Amino acid sequence: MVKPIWISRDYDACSGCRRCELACSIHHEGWMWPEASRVRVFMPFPGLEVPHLCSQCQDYPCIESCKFDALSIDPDTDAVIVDREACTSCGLCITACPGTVPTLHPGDNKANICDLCGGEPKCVEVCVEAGYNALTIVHEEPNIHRKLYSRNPVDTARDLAVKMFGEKGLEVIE
Amino acid sequence: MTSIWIVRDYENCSGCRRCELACSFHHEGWMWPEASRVRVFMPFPGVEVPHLCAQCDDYPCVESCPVDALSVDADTTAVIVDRDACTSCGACYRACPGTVPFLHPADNKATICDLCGGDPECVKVCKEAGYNCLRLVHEGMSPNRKLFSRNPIEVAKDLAVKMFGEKGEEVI
Amino acid sequence: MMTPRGYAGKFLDIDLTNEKITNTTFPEKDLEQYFGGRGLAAKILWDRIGEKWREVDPLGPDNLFIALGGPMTGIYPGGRICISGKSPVSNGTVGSTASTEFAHELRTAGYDGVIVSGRAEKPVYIMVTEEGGEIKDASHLWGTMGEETIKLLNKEVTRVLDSKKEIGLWKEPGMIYVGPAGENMVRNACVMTKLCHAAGYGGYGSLMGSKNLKAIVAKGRGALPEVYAPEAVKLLWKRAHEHLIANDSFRRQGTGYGGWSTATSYSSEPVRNWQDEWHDERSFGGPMFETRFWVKKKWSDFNCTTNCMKVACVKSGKWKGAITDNPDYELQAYCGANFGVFDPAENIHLSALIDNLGHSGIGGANTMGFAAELYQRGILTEEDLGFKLEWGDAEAFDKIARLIAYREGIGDVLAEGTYRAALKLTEMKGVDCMPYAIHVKGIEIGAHGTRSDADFLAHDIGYAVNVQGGDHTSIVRDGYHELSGAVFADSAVYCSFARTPQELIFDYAKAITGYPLTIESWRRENGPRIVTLQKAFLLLGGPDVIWEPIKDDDNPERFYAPLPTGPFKGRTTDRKLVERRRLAYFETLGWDDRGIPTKETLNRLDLGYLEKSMTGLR
Amino acid sequence: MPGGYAGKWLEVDLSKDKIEEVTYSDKILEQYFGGRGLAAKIAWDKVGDKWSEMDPLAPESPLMVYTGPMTAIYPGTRICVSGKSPVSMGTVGSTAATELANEMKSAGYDGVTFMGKADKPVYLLITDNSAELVDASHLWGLDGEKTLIKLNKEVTDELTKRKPNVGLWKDPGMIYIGPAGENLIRNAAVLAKICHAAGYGGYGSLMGSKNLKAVVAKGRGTLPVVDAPEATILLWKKTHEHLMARSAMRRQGTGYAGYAVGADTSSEPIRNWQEEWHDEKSFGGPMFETRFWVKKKWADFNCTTNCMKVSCIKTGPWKGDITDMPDYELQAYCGTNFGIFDPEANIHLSALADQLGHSGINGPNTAGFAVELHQRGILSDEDFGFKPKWGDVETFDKILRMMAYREGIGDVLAEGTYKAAFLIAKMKGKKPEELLKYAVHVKGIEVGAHGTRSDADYTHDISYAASVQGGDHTSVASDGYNDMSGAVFTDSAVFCNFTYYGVPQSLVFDFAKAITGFPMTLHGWRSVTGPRIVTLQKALLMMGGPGLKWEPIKDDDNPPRFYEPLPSGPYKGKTTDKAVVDQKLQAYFDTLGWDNRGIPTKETLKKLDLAFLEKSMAKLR
Repeated sequence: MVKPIWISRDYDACSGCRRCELACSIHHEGWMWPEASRVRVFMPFPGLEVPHLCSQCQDYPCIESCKFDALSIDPDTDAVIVDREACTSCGLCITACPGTVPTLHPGDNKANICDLCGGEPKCVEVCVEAGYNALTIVHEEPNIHRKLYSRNPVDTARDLAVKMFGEKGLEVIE
Repeated sequence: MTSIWIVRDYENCSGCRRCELACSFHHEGWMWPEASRVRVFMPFPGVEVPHLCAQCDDYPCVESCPVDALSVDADTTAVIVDRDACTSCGACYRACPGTVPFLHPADNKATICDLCGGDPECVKVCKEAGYNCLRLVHEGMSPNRKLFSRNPIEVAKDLAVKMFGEKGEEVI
Repeated sequence: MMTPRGYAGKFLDIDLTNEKITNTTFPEKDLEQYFGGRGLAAKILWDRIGEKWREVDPLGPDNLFIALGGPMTGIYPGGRICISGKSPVSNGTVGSTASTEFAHELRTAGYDGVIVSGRAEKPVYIMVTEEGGEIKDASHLWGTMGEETIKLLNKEVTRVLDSKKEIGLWKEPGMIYVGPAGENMVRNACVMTKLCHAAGYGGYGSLMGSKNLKAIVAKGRGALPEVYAPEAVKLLWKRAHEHLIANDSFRRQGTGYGGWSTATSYSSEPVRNWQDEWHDERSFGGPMFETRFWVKKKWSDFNCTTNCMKVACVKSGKWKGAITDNPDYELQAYCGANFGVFDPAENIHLSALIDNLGHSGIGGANTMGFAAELYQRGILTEEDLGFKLEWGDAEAFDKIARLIAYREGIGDVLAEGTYRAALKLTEMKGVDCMPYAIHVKGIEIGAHGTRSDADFLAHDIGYAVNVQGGDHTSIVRDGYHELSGAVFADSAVYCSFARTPQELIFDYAKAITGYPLTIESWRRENGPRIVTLQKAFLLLGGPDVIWEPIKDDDNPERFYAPLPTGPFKGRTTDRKLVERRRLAYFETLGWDDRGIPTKETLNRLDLGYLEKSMTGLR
Repeated sequence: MPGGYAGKWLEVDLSKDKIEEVTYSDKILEQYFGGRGLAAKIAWDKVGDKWSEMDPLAPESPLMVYTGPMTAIYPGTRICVSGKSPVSMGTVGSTAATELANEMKSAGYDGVTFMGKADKPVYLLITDNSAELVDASHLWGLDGEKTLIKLNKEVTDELTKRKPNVGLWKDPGMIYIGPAGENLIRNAAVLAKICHAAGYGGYGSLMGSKNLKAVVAKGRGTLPVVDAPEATILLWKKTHEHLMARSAMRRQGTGYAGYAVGADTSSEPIRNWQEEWHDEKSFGGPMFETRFWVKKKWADFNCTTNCMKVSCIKTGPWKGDITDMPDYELQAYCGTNFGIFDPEANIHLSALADQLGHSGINGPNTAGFAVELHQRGILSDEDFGFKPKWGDVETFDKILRMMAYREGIGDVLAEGTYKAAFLIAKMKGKKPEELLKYAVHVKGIEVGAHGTRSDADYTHDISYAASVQGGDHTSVASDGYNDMSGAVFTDSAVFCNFTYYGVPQSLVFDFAKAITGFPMTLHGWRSVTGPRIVTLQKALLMMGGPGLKWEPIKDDDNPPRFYEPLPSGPYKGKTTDKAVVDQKLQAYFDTLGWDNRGIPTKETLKKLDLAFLEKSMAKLR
């Protein structure tokens, strides 16, 4: 049985290779499609690479916000599942998400959220395989910290910038 | 067996020093940090530097030994100490650009990493713990190795600046 | 005497007054009964001070400063040193432990511990090598902050060692030291190690300061002590590490994710001197520390793969250059939420500052929060302080920390610790300050509240009946289960975060020592013996404070006020439950209904030597 | 449309502010692929026989920014910039790693051809199936870092404004120029990602001449559909396995080479190639790594080689300087070539060259050349306005700035090493030869940081001498057959050659076949496609002009310095063998079906379907 899982992110370790996006889109779309990937690596300044994906907030504000019950929680993995038929592309889930993680799919314009590939996330597979371990799987009960990873990736990059570049980091993102 | 070498990725060292324990288990049969062929220097908290033989391509230690107590292992390219021949004169550690060899706390003989014959225990425990600070690579000799044979305090000074920025210049 | 397995076999006995250094040993029976660390220190204290306890000033030359390893130190993952002596804050004893390379360096130098008596004329430090101990001048170190102390001592000692014997490169020594707070005998100051590790509870920093002892450094080159069953220990060592390595959330988050979640989820974090225990400040979440400040995410002490530590460094802005660990949850709470400070950089700075001053990030910060509440209530004024001490003002807390460490102005009063400062300020101001003093038996309470009853650590009698007062690392449950926990870990001396199944730990202990010990025997005999001895000391107390049975075996008053906010709003600690469980606790340990050990218990635990003192109290 | 192509190209007339979509026939694509090959063909189509008369910096000079069919799908995303080179007068397929390439493809375009000149600074913004010119006056004059920071924000904000409801817009990809390009420094680079450059060819000045500050793209579509998707996905996985196994590259990048190439293979430029050996341990990889590398595995889109490492100076006067590693080329050219062996100074000068928009190879080559002229007494302190010294950071900091802003002697040096030699000779009343012996270039293109004298590096005898891209170390000639499936292929398929080496060539070609569906073979590339591209480039190079014509044979040679004996190190006394060069050059011509002066024969042109060149070549024969 699949247990609740979570994808841990170690921003410092991300190389920016974006194979996670390719693996994700190959799995979900059958082809390489970075913008349709459920994980997107933001890189507002070279060296600052921030994988951005659903962090499965304990209180799932996106699901709460959906007026059409198009979002639900996968009982096995804890992932947010999108019912693409029910989705009206209203964008409420996007606004409700503290990190603006969901996107409207560039193809069908439906809400696009990480579904953990049903328990074996492809992004993690390729990231671990490449020895980065920027994305790794954690088996643990939902916890309150997850919500804090749902954060605007540019804000995250601002913090990361200071850690990496010191004071210079304050200047590299406008 | 091809020539092997232990990569060191200083930032990844947690300072847990299991490498020392594993090394001394293997060579001494018991926990003995000071007899370990790898020693983790930590001149300032957070700045940890595993210090071990870097297998310089010109082996100055082997060259320096007046009694031929040191030799290069044909398989692994590790430096092997003939403890019977060693006179504890200290020529090897003085010749080493990083002062890596040291006199063993018990028999006072030159002590140098022998790569455990090809399967270094330090690497195993480091990897097992997910640090990957010490890793094994199979590759030919490189002049760069010699540059890892460096006084650990000097290494720590550089590392401190990378970690702490300007503050790093003050801490060691 | 035969060297018991797992022990280096000898202890250094140092009389600073007479500059006399001797080696000493203890009977095997003492070692089996008290193990090391917390237990053995208590026994040594009784043997050397005994019935004169009440008269001995903890900060006078008659007190002992004891730093002990235990049989498991360095061999079991998570090496620690245990500091003890008559506590300047509780007047009892505390087994106060800190992670430090000093512990195994001491043991590889051939010593299980150092017992320091008397008082040096001028500042000194003690250097321990295989050749024994040496008393060295520390005048040039006196007054230095922690960071500077480490740097100077590292260099100096390495040079001395090199001049004694050329071996190639000498690796740096292990050390424990005090900062300005300890030197100035700030009563709840810490014994520091490794920049940001502290033996905090008990106030042993001031004890070191009172002896003019700046530091003890050790460098050994021997193997760790031999053990009873080496092959078994090797296997258990591997097995133990497997458990630690599997502790993924500790390794990822340390305790540094606790500052937000403990408050938010459990509502048990000190906020503005415990006026609140709940907050939902996302700015204070773990990822905010991690992303911007954690420059090393897996950091550990000797022989530990738990990696609860993360090196944090502020790289920009006003507090640039502040370095500390995490901050771990306790300092996140006490130097953050407790000050109303919810900015990670400010929290890191205040934690690093208090560490550097050698003050306690829990105890000292508790006192600072206490002062801020007095300011809030108008009891302390801008005139008293010289500045405004508003919640959330990091600058102000920076100032008050320094005032206390250097005993300047009002700092001189606050330097007596929360309890004694409250007594004094009540007198000075004519207003009852005691309700705002969050301590138990003079020991400021760790950052885990009891009111929500949701915290994973502390409940009803957790602190109230604890022989180490507010010490959150040695929480009481029922007088039985916890005795194989902290009481054991502090006596075997290893880190309680090196978490493995208790069965494994006891097998480990047996394989090291060869003693026929069991979990049950620790819960029924060794543990109760140590705790009962500590309780006796605590009851004897003095000279300035003597705790009143029952009345002082209680939580601070604030813990009975309803929580004002958050998901557990209105909830509080149940006084009736405390009373009932307190009695049950006494009973389990064989103490009378006022918590005084009975004669039968003393006999059963081989503590007959206490009978005379306890009779006087019954 | 064959697989791997988005299927349309943009043609932007900057003078008329006009943007059109164009397509190319399957035959053209099969024959020229993309990038370097296709750019040469389109350049010919646009200019043709008038090539010799056209000033590369004139409005009618085309500028190509092309991907290839393998771009972004094969690991190691890259863009290829080309056109008539302001330094060689031929064409160079100048590539740089940048997200622009994959973003452009996702937006539905394979490339852009720029014509004309904008009347004020602009940038091109490409979005899904659409493109527009945007005013860039506010960006003109900005250094690389600031350009990137501002553009990132500005474009993201604009896209969010246009389409706010899709969630967060991810940052766009871009190439841009710095002050050096704007001020038409002839060998200036086109930059990307603060430290990536399409350096060879001087296309930074070509962009500058068009008032084009940047090209920015953000696409939301898929990467182009391929001919055999399942095979492509399997090959993609397999290729990454090869890349991930390259542990030395992943660990050290090329940043360990500044010491090793000097010490070991003795082929590193030192003080303008007066030496090629040093044993300065201060300059070793670990010294960079321990103190400066803040990210040790850094990659571009779809790459696991991780040859890059982010370096940052944390203290001192250059605090805040950020660059990649520096990679070997800049370690050498902004380090040893200046007589500088201090990692921190090297990082600073590399970052400075990047920020100014210089090519970190070519610009510093010119700077080194200038300082040698001073050493030889040809240039004086007064010419510089200060006393230039080897090993002095200030010296080179100043010269790089003076060049980028065309100040003082910098205005002359801004013409690139070769042209500057003539200008200075004239200034000083000397014969050009007296200066050209210190000019280390081949056909106007300054030589990369790999010497030929020790013969111990990968560059040998005719590597540069015969190359249609002159001193370009990424596209060296070997025998006119094996090299055709190397850089000529990767620059046309457009992916990084660091993701090419270490992967079996058969795998790469299977990958190309699976993507495009072209019935291509390794042999076909070596004997037909590659030679077609190179022969076309050669023709354009020989047509040259205006005011510059390369002389066959005489200019198909190494710089004079490469025939001086090495003065130091393990290879002391060794030098490039002129007899071998002569002999291999003839063999090279022969293999490619060029005559003994290196001019393509009529038969060859016909065989390669290049008959359109016959008229121009006939004139040269």
